[in-house]
Amino acid sequence: MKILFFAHLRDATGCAEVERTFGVVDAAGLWQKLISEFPALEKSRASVRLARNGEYVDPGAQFSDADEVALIPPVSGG
Amino acid sequence: MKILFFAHLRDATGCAEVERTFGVVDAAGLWQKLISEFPALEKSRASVRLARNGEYVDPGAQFSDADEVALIPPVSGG
Amino acid sequence: MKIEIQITTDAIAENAQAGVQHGEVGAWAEFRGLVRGEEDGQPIAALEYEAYLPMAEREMRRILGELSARHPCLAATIIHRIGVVPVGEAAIYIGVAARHRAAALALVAEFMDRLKQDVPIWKRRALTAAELKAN
Amino acid sequence: MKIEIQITTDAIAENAQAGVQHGEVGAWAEFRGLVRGEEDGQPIAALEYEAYLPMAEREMRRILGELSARHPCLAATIIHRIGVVPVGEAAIYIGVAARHRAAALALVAEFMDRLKQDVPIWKRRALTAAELKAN
Repeated sequence: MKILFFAHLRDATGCAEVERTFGVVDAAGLWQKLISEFPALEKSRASVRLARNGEYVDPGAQFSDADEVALIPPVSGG
Repeated sequence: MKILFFAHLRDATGCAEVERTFGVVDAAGLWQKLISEFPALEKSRASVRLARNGEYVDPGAQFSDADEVALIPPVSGG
Repeated sequence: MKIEIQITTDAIAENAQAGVQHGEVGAWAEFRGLVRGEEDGQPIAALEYEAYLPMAEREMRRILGELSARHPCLAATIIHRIGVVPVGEAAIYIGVAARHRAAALALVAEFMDRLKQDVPIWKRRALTAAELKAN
Repeated sequence: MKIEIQITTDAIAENAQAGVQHGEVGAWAEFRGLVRGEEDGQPIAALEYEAYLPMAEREMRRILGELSARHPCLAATIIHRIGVVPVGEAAIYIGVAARHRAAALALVAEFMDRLKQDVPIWKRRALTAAELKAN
């Protein structure tokens, strides 16, 4: 699974993108793995939306190792 | 009093502007005089607003011979 | 709010500037009303507009003053073309500069509504292609 | 609705055309969001924007599709600039052509609201004059 970080999450994790093998996980499982590796993500969790392959996901979504997953902090374009 | 006609009221009266001496009149008095001279104005009366010296008037307004009075049919700019 | 109003028989320039001040302006909203190729279901080549000039300008200024109290903006430019306006060209232009977008967009939309209710300007007649050529 | 979307590091042209079709278009609404000279009360010289590119474009297209069902328009052009955008220059441009003004103005206003909620683009940092010069 490719995992993308944007904006201040890049500062929190120290990287823009990581490749990980998590198997099939739901959002809670994904967060648990990410936070155990990057504890600084914990405080952003409530405000971050997850996208899978370029689309926001529904709450029940599953993520697999073939997916590109993005952590989307509150946007500020325009 | 200078009286201005616009849009289709110019067709109804055959002129863009007339000069008349009416003394001091209210809106009802003005309409009575205008309709007696230009009967074709009658059917536009309900949709026409009156302006005095370049501003729409309140219902109780009086008009005197020093005023420029305009008959404003429904506008269609833009 | 800085206000500039023109009522003119000239074509409206492609990109009239709304007195935008470097650094202060965060939002710049513009609207053009263009003459469409049909009127009441009939093909037309142009519309002819007529205005009660001093009152039209005064009304626009009054409306802008009223609206800017609710929607604070920095500058507004209005250009209304009168006389013959060919299809595809602009009869009205409004450009508004503001600190924030909500005020700029609201001022543009509400000004256009008020223009069409209160400003003494009229579509006087539609011209066919032959009438436009002869004009 | 014809849709054109660009996400680019280039400056946004002064007058991008919204695919306006002669005779059919009665309303042409445009909005530019410009970088202001201060951020959180501090003077700045530029903002740096970052985007999740394919998703940002896809989201904009999705939002436009959703909005145009309620506000029928003929064409929309969106340009979002990314990278360093100096004060006074546009970070976002939207131009919408429609038959009628209400649809064009509503599409512009609602698109901007949705952009600021859903499209993955971020103001990454503010640059001072010295930082902009060194950039």
